[in-house]
Amino acid sequence: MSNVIDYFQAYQLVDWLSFMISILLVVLAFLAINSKSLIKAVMFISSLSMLAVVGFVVMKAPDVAVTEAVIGSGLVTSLFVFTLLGVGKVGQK
Amino acid sequence: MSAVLLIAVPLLAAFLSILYKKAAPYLLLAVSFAAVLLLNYVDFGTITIGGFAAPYGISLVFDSFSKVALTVVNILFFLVSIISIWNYKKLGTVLLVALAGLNGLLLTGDLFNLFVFIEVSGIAAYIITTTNKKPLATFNYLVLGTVGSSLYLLGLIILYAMFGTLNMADLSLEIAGSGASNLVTAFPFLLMFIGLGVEAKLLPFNSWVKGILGNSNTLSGPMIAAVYASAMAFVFGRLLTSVFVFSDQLMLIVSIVIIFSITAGEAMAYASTKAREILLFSSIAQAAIVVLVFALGFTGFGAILAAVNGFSKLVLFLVINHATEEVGSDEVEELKGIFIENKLVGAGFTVATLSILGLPLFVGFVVKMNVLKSLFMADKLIFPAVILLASVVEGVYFVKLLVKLWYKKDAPASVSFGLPIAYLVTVIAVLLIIFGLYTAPLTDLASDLVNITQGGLL
Amino acid sequence: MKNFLAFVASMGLGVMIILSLTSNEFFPEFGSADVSSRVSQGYIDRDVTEANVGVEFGVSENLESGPANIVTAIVADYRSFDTLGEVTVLFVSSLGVALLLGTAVQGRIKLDFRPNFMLKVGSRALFGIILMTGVFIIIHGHLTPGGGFPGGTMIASSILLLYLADDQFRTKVTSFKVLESFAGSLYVLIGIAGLFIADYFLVNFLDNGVLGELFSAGIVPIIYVLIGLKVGSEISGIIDNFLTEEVA
Amino acid sequence: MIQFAAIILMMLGLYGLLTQRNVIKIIISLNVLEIGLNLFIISVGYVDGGIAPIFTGVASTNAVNFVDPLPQALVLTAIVIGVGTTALGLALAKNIYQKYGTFELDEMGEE
Repeated sequence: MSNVIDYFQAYQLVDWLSFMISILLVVLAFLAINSKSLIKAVMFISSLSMLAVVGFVVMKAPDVAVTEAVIGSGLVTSLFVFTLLGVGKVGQK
Repeated sequence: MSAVLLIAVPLLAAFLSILYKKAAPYLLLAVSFAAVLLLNYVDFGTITIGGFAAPYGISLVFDSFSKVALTVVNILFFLVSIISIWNYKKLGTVLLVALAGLNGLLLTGDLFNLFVFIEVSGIAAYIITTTNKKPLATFNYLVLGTVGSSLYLLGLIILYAMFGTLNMADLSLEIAGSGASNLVTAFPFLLMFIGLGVEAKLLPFNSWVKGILGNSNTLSGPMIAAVYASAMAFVFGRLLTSVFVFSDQLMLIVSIVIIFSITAGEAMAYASTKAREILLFSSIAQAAIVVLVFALGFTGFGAILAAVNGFSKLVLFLVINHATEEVGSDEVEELKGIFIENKLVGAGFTVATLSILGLPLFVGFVVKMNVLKSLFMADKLIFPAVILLASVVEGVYFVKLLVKLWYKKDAPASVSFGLPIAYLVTVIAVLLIIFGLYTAPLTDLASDLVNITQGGLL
Repeated sequence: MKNFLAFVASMGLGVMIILSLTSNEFFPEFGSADVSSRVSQGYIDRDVTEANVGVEFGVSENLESGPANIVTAIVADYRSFDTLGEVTVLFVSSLGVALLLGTAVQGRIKLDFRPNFMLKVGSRALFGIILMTGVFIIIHGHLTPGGGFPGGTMIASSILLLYLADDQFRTKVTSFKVLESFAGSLYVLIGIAGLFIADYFLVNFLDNGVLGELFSAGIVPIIYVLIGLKVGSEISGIIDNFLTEEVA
Repeated sequence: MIQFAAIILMMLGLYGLLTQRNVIKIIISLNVLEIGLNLFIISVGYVDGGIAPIFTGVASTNAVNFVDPLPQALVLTAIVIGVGTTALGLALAKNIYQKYGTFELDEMGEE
């Protein structure tokens, strides 16, 4: 047990950040996959992708972060929303 | 001529063809015909792209193996396009991209570049299969294909993390030089094998095949079953002979997957009553046999088997899909007697089936005979047993199919095959017989390929 | 129950992967990757074709590859062929979307709200700003994070803004086609030109300049501009196809 | 830590693919899988205390402890390819909806 405590005491701010990101990533992914409403799932995947951007920045990959923010989070989400708009599913279930 | 033009020119043509859509089919035919013609003038060797040498930049490898592969795939591609493009003119640009992607698959010597080309040709394939008008089947294919390529990418990244390189030749050197046990590399290799297995129709990763080929038309059927399947077989051959090093445990898993694919494919083909399904299940088994031959180390015969299967399947799928389109059903009972009025096409179809079966007098026999002989000599008795058993089952259902297609009672289904199909089928059948009788060039080629690939990539 | 089993199975697989990676002595632990033993060191030192002379920002001149951004150097120079393939993927998928969703008579999807005056004016103003940002990102792709792909997508998103703010708006699709075709063909043609000038496909045949300056890196900024234009027009095409439907 | 989360994310995507019976949700699962894969690829190149791979006034020579730039370049490619497949998948989903009137695989009847 003391091992575990030592392990966490050695954590610095960035480590805590990455720890939080990891937990949130898994939770958001679970929500995105299991939510019943399609539009909510789309919003969850959008925030998952935004969180992944933070992960990329923490891992010192600014190029990937910019690309994922614009393409993964922005464009993909809008394509999902347009698909749902096109079949009139937004706002329902 | 540099081999990179085989990729660059189709791409250029594809980009230009969207300006004037009507020209796309003609551009496609011109480019693919030029590719077939100019293949003989391509210089052997490693082509460095951007001037950065092998492990750093991307390199393309043009050796005898890729030459055979490119020749087979380009000829098949040209034949399929010239016969089937006229009903699907909209797809001209997509087919140009597919040609570039397939040539890239066969040429590249870089693992990540291979992933890019898998995606290029894969997305082109998804679009080609949308002509089946079964969006659900295409969607299934897309999901499975994407998962497969993701697994391949995962495996390749683990390899990169371990050995720090993406080049195939460099990677196999690094693996050999690092003293890593086969167990260490087993996991990434397994991931890559599964990823490619999705595209190469290996069970249990191939649930897309039924939806795609079971509803195929004269373009998508031959394109996926003949062109893409033989291209993937050659890619497998390249990776299995020059990159993958299988440990005993991994070999066991791989063999089980392959043998499972063969037996399940043959069993389902035996049980099926639809002509297209018989062909597709049998093509699953055929693909698995080709992969097995490569995995056992017979590069030369594997390549020839893949080539022969490609041509035979082109004939089978073309004929059956054309007949299905005219009759409106692919139940064997409805197709009874279609060859009575088309004796020439029927003869060609029969020759192609018998060649796949591996009967004497046909090309398939030469390859199967040699593989079996080498296997018996290597004391690996389980594999020849499986291959022979598969051939027997194949014999039963193919002969049943042939009898029904030739059989006449009162009103045979009437199908008129156009002149191009009849002509093509006849030529391929004649070639299958000629090379079946005159086997020297094939065995020479096979030993040639073995020599090349034993030294690894150029 | 079936879901739970699938969950347990996939999590078990995940744990298996983690265990097999951590027990693998060749797989570096997270954070301890040894860059110097990988090919990447060559991209950092710029010593693939030339001797290692050291790289210094703002000083080094005419290195084998000019971009100050190492990722750009890989994407648009060392492994430019991958990027060509990647542009092709986007190209063919935009073609596929057009084939699947394109119909003879097209009209806009009906939105539930009517855009008011402020929204229209505001979006016109924002359109310019986003467009400029996109262009800036593309042009500075070899110096700062970003480049052709995010920049091109930003250009497309500025057009998307016009779509959302004005329900009468439809782009001239044909002009996009011309732009797309032009940019793609030019990319391949630059590659083929390299084949004739220096015997290598996609070789960097222009002067590389001083590391870190705006006018440096040879053909890399040109390629990034082409990629940006192509990606922008392709994604605009995709968005256009998603936002139109058949008019009865 | 993020590396393990990335693997778990991939497996969650796989779980979604196995259990979801809705076309849109399947594409979402595919996206989760791709995000996890991208995070994993980047994590493979991370170096503790490393610097983002760009020559700047601060990190000005090649002696600086940069993180591995190659995985980042690969992810850039992978992201764009992912968008391509997602767009195509969504277009297919729209076609499926037009044909069957639903996104649920179980409600489509035959096939």
